[in-house]
Order: sequence, then structure tokens, then C-alpha cells
Amino acid sequence: MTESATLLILILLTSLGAAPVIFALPESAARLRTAINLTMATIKVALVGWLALEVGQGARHGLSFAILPGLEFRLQADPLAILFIALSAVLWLITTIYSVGYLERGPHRARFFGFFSLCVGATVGVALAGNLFTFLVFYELLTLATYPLVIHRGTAEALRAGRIYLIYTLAGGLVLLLGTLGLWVLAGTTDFVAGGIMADVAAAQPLAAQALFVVLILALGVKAALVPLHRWLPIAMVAPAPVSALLHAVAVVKAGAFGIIRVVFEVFGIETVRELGLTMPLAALAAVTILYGSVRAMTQDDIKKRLAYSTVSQVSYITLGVALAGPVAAVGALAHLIHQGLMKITMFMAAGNLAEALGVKRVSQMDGVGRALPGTMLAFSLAALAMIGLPPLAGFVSKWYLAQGGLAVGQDWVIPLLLGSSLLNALYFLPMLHRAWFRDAPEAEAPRPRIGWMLAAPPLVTAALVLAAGLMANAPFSPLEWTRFIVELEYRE
Amino acid sequence: MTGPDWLTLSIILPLFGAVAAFILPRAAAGLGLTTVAATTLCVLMMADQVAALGAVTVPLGGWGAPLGIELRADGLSVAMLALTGMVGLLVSVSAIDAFAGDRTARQRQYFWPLWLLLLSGLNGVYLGTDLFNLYVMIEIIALAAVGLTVLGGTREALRAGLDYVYASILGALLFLLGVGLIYLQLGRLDFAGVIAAPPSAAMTAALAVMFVGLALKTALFPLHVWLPAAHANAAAPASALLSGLVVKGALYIVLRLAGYMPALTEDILTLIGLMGAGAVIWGGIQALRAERLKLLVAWSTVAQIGLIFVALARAGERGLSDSWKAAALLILAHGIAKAAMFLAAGRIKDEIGHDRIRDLDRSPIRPTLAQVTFALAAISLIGLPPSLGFIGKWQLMEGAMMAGYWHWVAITMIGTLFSVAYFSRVLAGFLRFDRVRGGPLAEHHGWSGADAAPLILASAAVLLGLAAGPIIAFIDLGAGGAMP
Amino acid sequence: MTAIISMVLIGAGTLFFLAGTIGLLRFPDLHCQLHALTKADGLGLTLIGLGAALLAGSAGDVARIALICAFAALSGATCGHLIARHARRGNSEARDV
Amino acid sequence: MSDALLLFDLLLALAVVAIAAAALLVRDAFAMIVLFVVFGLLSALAWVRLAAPDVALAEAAIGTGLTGALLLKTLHHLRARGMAGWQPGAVAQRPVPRAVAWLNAGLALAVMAGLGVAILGSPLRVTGLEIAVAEAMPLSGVENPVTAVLLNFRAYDTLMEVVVLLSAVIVVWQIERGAGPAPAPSLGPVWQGFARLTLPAAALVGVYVLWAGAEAPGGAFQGGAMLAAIGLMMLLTGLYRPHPDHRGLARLLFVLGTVAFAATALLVAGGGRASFEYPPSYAKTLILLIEALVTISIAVTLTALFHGREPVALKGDLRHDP
Amino acid sequence: MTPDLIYGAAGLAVFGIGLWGAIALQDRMRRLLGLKLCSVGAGFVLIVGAWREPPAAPDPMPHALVITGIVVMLSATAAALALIRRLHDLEDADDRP
Repeated sequence: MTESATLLILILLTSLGAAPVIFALPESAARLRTAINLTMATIKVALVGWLALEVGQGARHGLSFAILPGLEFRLQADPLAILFIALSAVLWLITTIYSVGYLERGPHRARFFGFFSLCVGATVGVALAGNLFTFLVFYELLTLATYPLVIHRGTAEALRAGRIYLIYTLAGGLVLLLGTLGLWVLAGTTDFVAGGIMADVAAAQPLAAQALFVVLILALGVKAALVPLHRWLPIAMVAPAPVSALLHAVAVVKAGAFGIIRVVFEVFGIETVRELGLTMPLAALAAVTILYGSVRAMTQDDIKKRLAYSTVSQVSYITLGVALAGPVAAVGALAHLIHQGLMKITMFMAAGNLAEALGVKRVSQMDGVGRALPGTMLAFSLAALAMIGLPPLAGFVSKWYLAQGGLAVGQDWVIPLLLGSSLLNALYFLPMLHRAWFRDAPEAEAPRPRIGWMLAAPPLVTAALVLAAGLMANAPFSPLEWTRFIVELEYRE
Repeated sequence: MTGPDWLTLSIILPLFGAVAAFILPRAAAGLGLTTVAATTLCVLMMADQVAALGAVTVPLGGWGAPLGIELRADGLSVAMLALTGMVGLLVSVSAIDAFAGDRTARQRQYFWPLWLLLLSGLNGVYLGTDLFNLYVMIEIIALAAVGLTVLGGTREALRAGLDYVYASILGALLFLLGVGLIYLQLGRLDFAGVIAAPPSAAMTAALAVMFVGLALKTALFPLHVWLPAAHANAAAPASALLSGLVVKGALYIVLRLAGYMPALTEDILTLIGLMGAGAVIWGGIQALRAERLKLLVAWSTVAQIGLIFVALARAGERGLSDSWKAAALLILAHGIAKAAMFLAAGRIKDEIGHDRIRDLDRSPIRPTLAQVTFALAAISLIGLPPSLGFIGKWQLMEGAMMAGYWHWVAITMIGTLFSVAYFSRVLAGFLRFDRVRGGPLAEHHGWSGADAAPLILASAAVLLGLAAGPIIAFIDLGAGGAMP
Repeated sequence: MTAIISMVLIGAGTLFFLAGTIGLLRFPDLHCQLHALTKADGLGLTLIGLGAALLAGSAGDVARIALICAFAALSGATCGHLIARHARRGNSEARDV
Repeated sequence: MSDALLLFDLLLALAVVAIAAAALLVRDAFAMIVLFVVFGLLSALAWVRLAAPDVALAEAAIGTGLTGALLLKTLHHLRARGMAGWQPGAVAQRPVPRAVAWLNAGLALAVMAGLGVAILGSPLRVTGLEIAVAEAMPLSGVENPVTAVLLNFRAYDTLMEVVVLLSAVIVVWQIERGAGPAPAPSLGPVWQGFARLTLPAAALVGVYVLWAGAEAPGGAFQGGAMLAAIGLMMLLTGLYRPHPDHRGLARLLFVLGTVAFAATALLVAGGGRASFEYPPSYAKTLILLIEALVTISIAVTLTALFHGREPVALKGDLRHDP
Repeated sequence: MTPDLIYGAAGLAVFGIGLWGAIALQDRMRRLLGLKLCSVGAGFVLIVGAWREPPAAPDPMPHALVITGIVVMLSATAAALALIRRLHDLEDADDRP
């Protein structure tokens, strides 16, 4: 089981190890810092690729050492972990390029990149966690690493947002600690085992098991931005663009969703959850979040807030897929984990470019933006259409599987829900596209602002990935293929 | 054995160091540091002796337990000695820098003899098994600690020092009265005698008086009034020693007695827990209202000590045989983290010039290394993973949950929330840049060699959580019934 | 026989101490009080010393008692002198004594 | 005959408790100190009645004599500087509200009552360690059991006690420094004559008490206290004026006792003997050697504690120490 | 009614009075005196523990402990008094303009 732990440690070290080095670098050593960042990111992508290959062939790397009698700090690389690491590694590389360009002359860059790589390290840790205890360790580390990034600008408003963010996420962390302790007391172990460990406990004390499930979902729901606990996400948009791009669209939010997947599949086991009658409430909560998120998104004039609310609703697709408790729905959920990440990061980077180059922050100011920044807006439009669910693109694939999953399990109401939410998506994305392309810029033809390649290229690359994920869905190493591989493993036990 | 054993050496060596530092004031710093290093070496040698043989007992003067005094090193005592050695060494390194200027020549001259006497007293407490001997050791610690408190020479420090003297003398005398009453009952004063004692009303009364004395010395909630002023007004290395190590001596004795007290019934434990809970809440409230950084850190000591007593009472009487381990872990975690935090606070005050929390974000100079140390120490004190504090709280809550005492779990959660609240007041001050006045922002300006020691301590506090397994295994060595 | 004589001597000595104390309480000003104390107590002490010497066993004890009486008388006188000298110098603090 | 002594005991006990209360309650500070000294002497007498001569000697010399001298010196210091006619009420601290005062009194009373009940309920006169001490006496090298316990059986305790004294002088020197208050006035010829006669005699008695400690009540602490009394006398009357150059010697004398004791403790260890275990044949000589050095240390330390400050010439201090 | 009962009670009473003094009184030197009374009270308890019926010799162990206690209490008192003097100087220096 623990063939070679060195690979895992190396992956972790590329970001956790790099952070202190970056912190120590003086502010002026910008070139050296960028070099370190980029090399580390590329090494990580390569390592993750190699790990994915090995795991593909059935190898299971792992590492664990006992902290307390019976309590282990365990890392394990199962296919589900690989899915999430691949996403964060690739996107970290792209976002590093983007943020180097974005923060050209800004202050405190050493601190920014230090915490940036700490965050990704934590995200990788969250993915690799072999039991709920290790998951909790990296979950809290993620909170601590993201707080300084949210308040990076250091203004009073940023600090207020930071305080709200901290209250929500640390409270979530505390509740997760309580949940982990409850699990440890009830089941004697907190390990993630395909098929779950709570089967017998649920049979013995159904009430305690239900309570534990609610506590865990509540704790993870904070980061997965389920409805009552989502308020921190739009407020945290005060952070600079790369932070909202990578962290609030990919790392932090996905960590919550990933946690829910782990809890439902590998702590409780899908059958136990169904027996405890908890699948329906979870699905309902997800549905409410999807609709609520979309409705709120429509009313937002600020671009980043609109994208934030859209993230709130999109992440709940994953929770919905998990709650539908069917293999096909699970594939849809996991695929959406990847697709939504790719789509949302493109849009956030595009929004960043608009703010950086044209000073456009609000939807009402987006008239004629398409001509000013053709490349960026092309990527934005592509991602928006994919998000709405246009057939050949990635969004459609995951929604299709979710619908199939719902039907397979007899939850017919899923179809109207998905259609409705797609309609809502259209309602808040299409006006933006319309303003960008079919309205001409209000004042005279402004000189075409030049933004460096570092800002222009990344959205295009991610948009291409979105396209690829949609078109070549059945290619050997496409996200969809990999999720089928995971779900097949998950349901074999 | 060819020469004096490690146990006596670890007590007498700092004594010789103190004498040398007192006689040769100019060479005090060098002598002091070498002595602390040598003592830590002694402790390490003792540690592997204990690891090999289990508990090691040295009958001083060759007279055996009831008549003479015995030194005993088991897992817990060596763990505390290691804590004192490690924290002491790093505080000493930081003190060399803190008192380097000529303005602080007098403080430099007197810091070392007092600190080494304190070290000798602490090592004596951790190795002693005779109740009266513990009383004498407590007095040495008290006197040296008062000396360190008033090292600054300011009026507030002296007034706090005076209150501290009264509290510690009264505590010691209550302890002495308890020792007297126990001698009246048993006719012997060593731990073995106390264990074997049949529970009786007089025995409970004696142990109760001793506990009140010790509660006064550890500043447990209703008797905590003297601590915040004393720790806040002392010089940085001194307050690190006071908060990090001095309080631990009395806590260790409480731990030892709690292990053997036949009379520690359920309701006494609940009372202790309630006092601890009071400390957690009151300490938290006061820390939120504290104006100055060091006062906030001092109030957080009051809260953390309360939590340690809650850990002792977490699983009631049945769980006591296991609760003391959770308390011991919390003591170790708090010792390391609090010493690092006080050193960091001292560094920040030196760099910025003041330690008013409200104006932390106004200064252009940002000693980021010291601020990072403060943040790391805060992580361990709040109890976030992977710090040792987290493992301590984990054990506390786990024990309480197993025994069904949910109120202690709630108290720990409230304590954690309070600590998050008052530490984020400070961290927000570090990370805010829009109200900077007087000169350009200098991010790397405040860095200096003096930050190394606190940073090592703070990162040790955070990373030691991963090594909790071996630590707990070590604490278990020689403990339990084997105690003579 | 010697027991009766020593009892008488010690009784007389105690009486002198009593007189000295009454003198201390009754006399109006400092000098009279000093007078009463030093004289009466000195004599009282010597008588008690004599009585105790009779009861004492070895010569060593007698020598010790003699030394005690001598030094007590000497220090009594000196203290009386110092207090008087202090008072005579009209030092403001004298009145508080 | 024995009930007469019982009557005496009762009276003495009542006197002790009454004077203790009076000492705390009397308004004038000087009267408080005088009452305290009387209380100390009476409790020493009580301890003689309880067949504890060594302790009575120590209490009279150190507990009452020296503490009384320290209190008087502090009172003089406070009065000389500002608080004339200093009454407790006059002190700036806010008076304690009556309810709290009674609460405290009630608390103290309750604690004592609880203890008293618990003690009376338990068997008294449990056989302590006297048998163990008696058996080990021949090996201890001295005849007086208390000195045997102090310097052989629990030598480690006594070493640490000397360390406490050393740390006290370090703390005192660290707190106060610079020239002392106005030098004491000269006390005239009568005093010089008296001093010339008694001080050497007192020194002789001190050494005798130290030497006698091996067989009869006495020993290092009592002898040290007497020699310290000589030191006090010389300080008070200006026969010796502390000078900054003497600091080096003073520090050496302070640490002399501790170093001797600790060094012996370590040197005897080894060859199957634990530390502090004197070889029986050399026990008496070692004990007396240690006692002598400790006595010197104690005498100098107690005198320095009375002087109360490190005799260093502060640059800013006009009244340089003469 | 044996001496040790009488003095035991007296000792506890003195400790109580000292405890009250140390807690309740506001003035610095009185609180210190209260602590010294506690120390003597504790000494009484130990000495009473050592007393045996007259023909038998008392237990020497508590005697040694009380001697140590007295010296320790003196050290603490000396330190506290030095603090009081120094604090008084500082407060005095501040009050005087």
C-alpha cells in the first residue's frame, strides 16, 4: 500500500517548501521569485502527471505516521485525490503566470506569492488527506493561508471582509473539529475507506450518525458555500483578481465540495447515507443553493460579485450530483468539479483583465469591451457559453451526466431544475456578452490598451482547456474518462 | 556510577552558573548561556537514561525516602525539564540581544544570576519528590521570578512585583501549612507516603489548603489578579520566562498531586473545572479589552492556565488517570508558544517603539519576522492543527466526549473562539497598511538576528504537533503506579 | 534549705520587676520611666540570677548565669543612656517613641 | 506541679494570639513593630515549652530580631522621606469597603475552623521519623539530631535554603542601588566603650553557638544570625561604611557558603555513593567545615540584607557614600 | 489538655489572623506582617507535630524544617521590604513636583 511515499512528499514540498523561500526573498528580487514560482509550478504539474500515470495502473502511494495512539497523519493518492490535484496543479501554473503579470508593480509581492504557494500546498494536502484528521489539518491550514491573501490590499474594507471570511471559515473549522472528534469517538477511526466506515455505527445509533452527518456537512458547507453559509464568498471578492480566480473559484470552494464528496462516499458510504434518509435533504439544500445563487447573480451589477454568486450555484451542482446517490450522477458531479473550475477561472481572469486594462468593474460599463480586448472577451464568452451548457462544451457534459444520473435514480425533478438553472445562467451571462460585442464603446474610439501577454494568454489557455474538456470528453486522460474510472472504483466495493 | 548523577547535576550546575554570573558581572552573559546549554545537555543525557531504564531515582545523601530526600526522574518530569531547557536556551539567546545595549547594562548584569537560579529552582521542582523540598524550591522560583519581574525598574513593574511577592509568599505559606498538616497525619513527607495515605478528613483538608496555595501561584481564576500586571510589565525575556516556565512549576506540582490525591472526588474536580472555565471566559474578555500587546498576551496566559485545569477535570474522577496526560501536553504546548509570543511581542515593541494594539498599523516599520513569530505562536495557542496546542485540545475534547462531559467540550470551544477573537485583533493590526503615518513602508526593515530564537520556538510550537505521539509515549515512561 | 533561699531570692527579684513595670506605666515623663526600668529590672535580674545560680548544678552553669546577668545589666544601662541622650538632643522624633 | 505549667502554657498561648491580633490592629506603625517583636519572643518561648530549643533560638535571632530590625529600617526609610506620622488610614490606598473586610475575615475564619476541625478529628502524635533519625544518628557524625537532619539527612534542603538567602540578596541588590540615606549619627563615647567590650564577646558567643551546634542546640543559622547582629551594630553606628570597592569581596562572601556546600555535595558523589552522601569517617569534619563557611555567608548576607542596597556610586547621586 | 493541643490551636489561630491580615489589610507593611504571622503559625503546627510526651524526646525532623522555613521567610521579607522602600522612593519622587 505504501510503495513510494517520496512522490507525495515531493508534490507537497513543491509548494509548502517553496513558501518560506519566497517569504525570505527581499521585495526587489522579483525575477528570482517569478523564476522559483514558475519552476515549482511546472515541476508540480510534471510530478502530478507521473503520479496520475502510476495511479492509473493501480498503484496506491501512501504515507502515514501515528500522532496519537490510534490517530494517524495519513496521505494517500487514490484516483479521487488525483482528480483534484491535477486541477489545482494545472490551474496554479496558469494563475501564477497571470498573477505575475497582474501584480507587476504592486507592494508586498513576496508576502503574496509566499501565501499563494502555501495555499496551493494546503489544497494539495486536502486532496491527498487519507483520513478526516489529516483533512482537518490541511483544511485549517487553507483558511490560515487564504486570510492574508483576502486582505492583501490592507485597506479597511479588505480587513472587514477578511474578518467576516475568518469568522465563517474558522467557525467551520471548529465545527469540523467537533465532527472529526465525534467520528473518532463513534467509529474509532477517521480513515477514508471506499464504501465508508459508518455502516455498522449507523445501524447501531442512527440518531448519532445523522447528527454527525449534519455536523460534518455544516462544517464543509461553509467552504462549499451552501446557502445559509455562503455570505463570505461575495464579500471576499475584495481580494485581487488572481486570488479570487484561483482560490475562490477553485481551491477553497472546491476543498469544501471535495470534503463533502469524501464524507459522503468514503466516511459514510452512499448506501448508509441513503438508509439514514439524508440524501433527500442534501439534494434539496443543493437545489435551493443552485437557484438562489443564480437569482442573486442576476441582480449583481459588480462583475466579480456576479461571478461569485454564480460560483455559489455552480458548486452546488457537485453537491447535488453527490446527493443523488447514483454512479452516473457521481460521474456528473466529479466531472463538474473539473469543468466548473476551468470555466470559472477563465471568467475571473477575464474580469481581472477588464478591471486592470479598462478599469471596467461593473456590468453596466461593459459596452463595446469586446472590441477593446478581443482575446480576453473571446475566452470570457466561450466560458460563459460553456457555463450555460451549450452542447459541445464542458458545462453541457457534466449537466448531461447529472440529468442522466437523476433519471437513473428516479429523481425526475432534476431535469426541470437543471434546465431552469441553465436558463438562469443564460439570463445573467448573455446580457454581459451582448453588451461586450453588440454595443459600441460610449466615448470616442479609445486607443486600444495593450495588456502584456502574461495577462492575455492565460484566459485563452483555460478557455481552450474548457473547449477540449467538452469536445474530447472520451479521450483517454480527459476529466470525464478519469471520473468514470473513479466512480467505477468507488462503486465496485 | 563514576560521578554525580545527571539529576543532581541538572540542579547544581545552574546554581554554579548563577554564582559565577553573580561574581563576574561583566562575563555574566557568556557564563549564563554556556551554563544553560550545559544544563540542557544534562537533561538530554538524563532523558535517554530514563528512556532506557524507566524512572530513575537518586537517594540524596544515601538515606532513602522517608528520612532523606530522593530525586526522581520519570517521563513527565523529564518532559518538563526538556521544555525548560529548550525554552530556556532560546530565551537566553534572545536575552543576549535584548539586553545588549549599554542602557541596559544593569539589567544584563542581574538577568543572568536570577534566570539561572530560576532554572535551578525549576529543575529542583521537576525532580523533587519531598513535599517540604518542593516548598523550598517554590520559594527559590518565587524570589528569582520577582527579581525578573522588577528587572525593568519602572514604577508599574515594581508595583506589579510587590503584588506578585505577596501572592507568591501567601501561596507558599498555604502550601507549607498543608505540608505541616500532612506531617501531622502521616509522619512522613515524600510522595510515596502521600500515595499510601488512607483518605481521611484531615488529609483532604491538608491537600485542599495545598491546592489553594498552588492555585494562588498558578493564578487560577479567582486568584489570578496578580499575573497580568506582573507579566505585562516585565522586560520581554523576563516575561517569556515568567509566562512560559515559572507558572509551569506550580502546575507540575498540581499535576503530581492530582495523580495521587486519594481525596480528589468528583465534586472537587468539577469545582476545579469550573474555576478553569471561569479563567477561560474572564481571561478571554479581559484580553479583548486589553490596550497593550503584552497585557493581552498576559491575559491569554490566564485563559490558557484555566484551560489546563479544565483538561485536568475533563473526564471526572474515573478519567483522571488519563486526564493528566492531556493537561501535560497543554502545559508543554503553552510553555513553548507563550515564550515565543512574549519574545515576539518584545521584539515588536523594540522595533515599533510602543505596543499599543490600536496603533500597531500606524507605524511604517513592520518587523515582519517578529510578526510572523507572533502569528505562529497564536496558531499554537488558539489550537489550530498541526500545532501541539491542537493535539492537547484534541485529547481534552476526546476525553470529555468519551466520558460524556459535554460542558467541558463547550468550554474549550468557547476558549478557542475567544482566543481567535483577541489574537485576530493583533493580526489585523499587522496586516493593515492604509493608515501608515510617518515615512515609507519598510517591509524588510525590522528584520534582525534577534528574531531567530523566537521564530525557532514558534515554529517548534506549530510543528511539534506532528511529533505528539513520541512525546506522549515519553511522558508515560515510569508514570502510573510505579511511583514509589 | 538552699531551695527555700533561692525561692525567696527569685520572689524578691520578680517583685522588683513588678515595681519596674508599674514605674514604667505610672511615671509621667521619659526620664523617670527610664530610671524605673533600668534600676528595678537590673536589680530584679541579679536577684533572680542569684536564686537560679543556687539551684544550678555545675560550676559551668553558675558561670554562664553570671555572664548573662553581667551582659544584661551592661546592655540595660547602655540602652538607657542612648535613649536619654537621644531625647536630650530634642530630636523631633523623640516624642513619637 | 504539671498543671501549673499547663496554666502557664494556656496563658502563653492566649498572650501569643492576643498580641498577634494587636500587632495587626494597632494604628501606629512603630507600635506595630514593637508588638511584633514581643510576639516573636513569646512564640520563641512557646517553642521552648514545646521542647524545640534550636527552633526557639532561630526564631528569636532571625525570625524576630533581624525581621524586626528590617521592619524598623523600612519604617525609618518611609518616615524620613515623606510620610510623617504615618497612620495606616493616611495611606493613599482606598479604604476597603466594610462588607469586603468582613468577607475576608469570615473567609480566613472559615478556613481555620475547617482546618482545626479536621486536625482535631485525626489521631495526634503520629510517630514521625524520630526512630529513623535515632537509628541513623551514629552514622551522621554529630550528636545534635536537628543538626544531623539539617546538615546530613536533608542536606539538600539546607543547601537550597542557603540558595534562597543568596537569591534574596541578589534581588535586594538588584532593586536598590546607590548611596544609602543620611549616615547614622555618632552615638557618643558610652556606646563606643560598650561596643568595644561587647562586640568581640558577641563574636565569641556566635562562634561558640556554631561549634556547640554539633552536640547541643545551635548551629550554622543561629551562629550566623548572631554574627550578623554584630554586622548590624557596626552598620548602625558607622563603624563600617559599605564602599563600592568592597562589592567584589561582598559577592564572594555571599556565595561562599553555597559554593562550599554544593562542591562538597558533588565531590563526595561517585564510587557507589550518591551526591550529598558524606563518607561516615569524614562526616563530622565535612559538616563542621560546611557549617563554618555557611555561617560566614549567612552573617554577611543578613548584614547586606539589612543595609538593603548595592553600595555602588551612581553617577547622578550627589551624596556619594562616605 | 496537653501542651501540643494548646499550642496547636494557638498556631492555627495565629495563621488565621495572619491570613486575614494578608488578605484584608491595605497597607503594605501590615500585609507583610500578616504573612510573617502565617509563617510563625505554620511553624507552630509543625513543632506541635513534633512534640512527644515528656520522657520521650521530640521528633527532630520538623524542627529542622521550621528553621529552614524561618530563614526562607526572612529572605522573602527582606525582598518585599526592599520593594516597598524602592516603590516608596519612586512614588515619592513622582508626587514631589
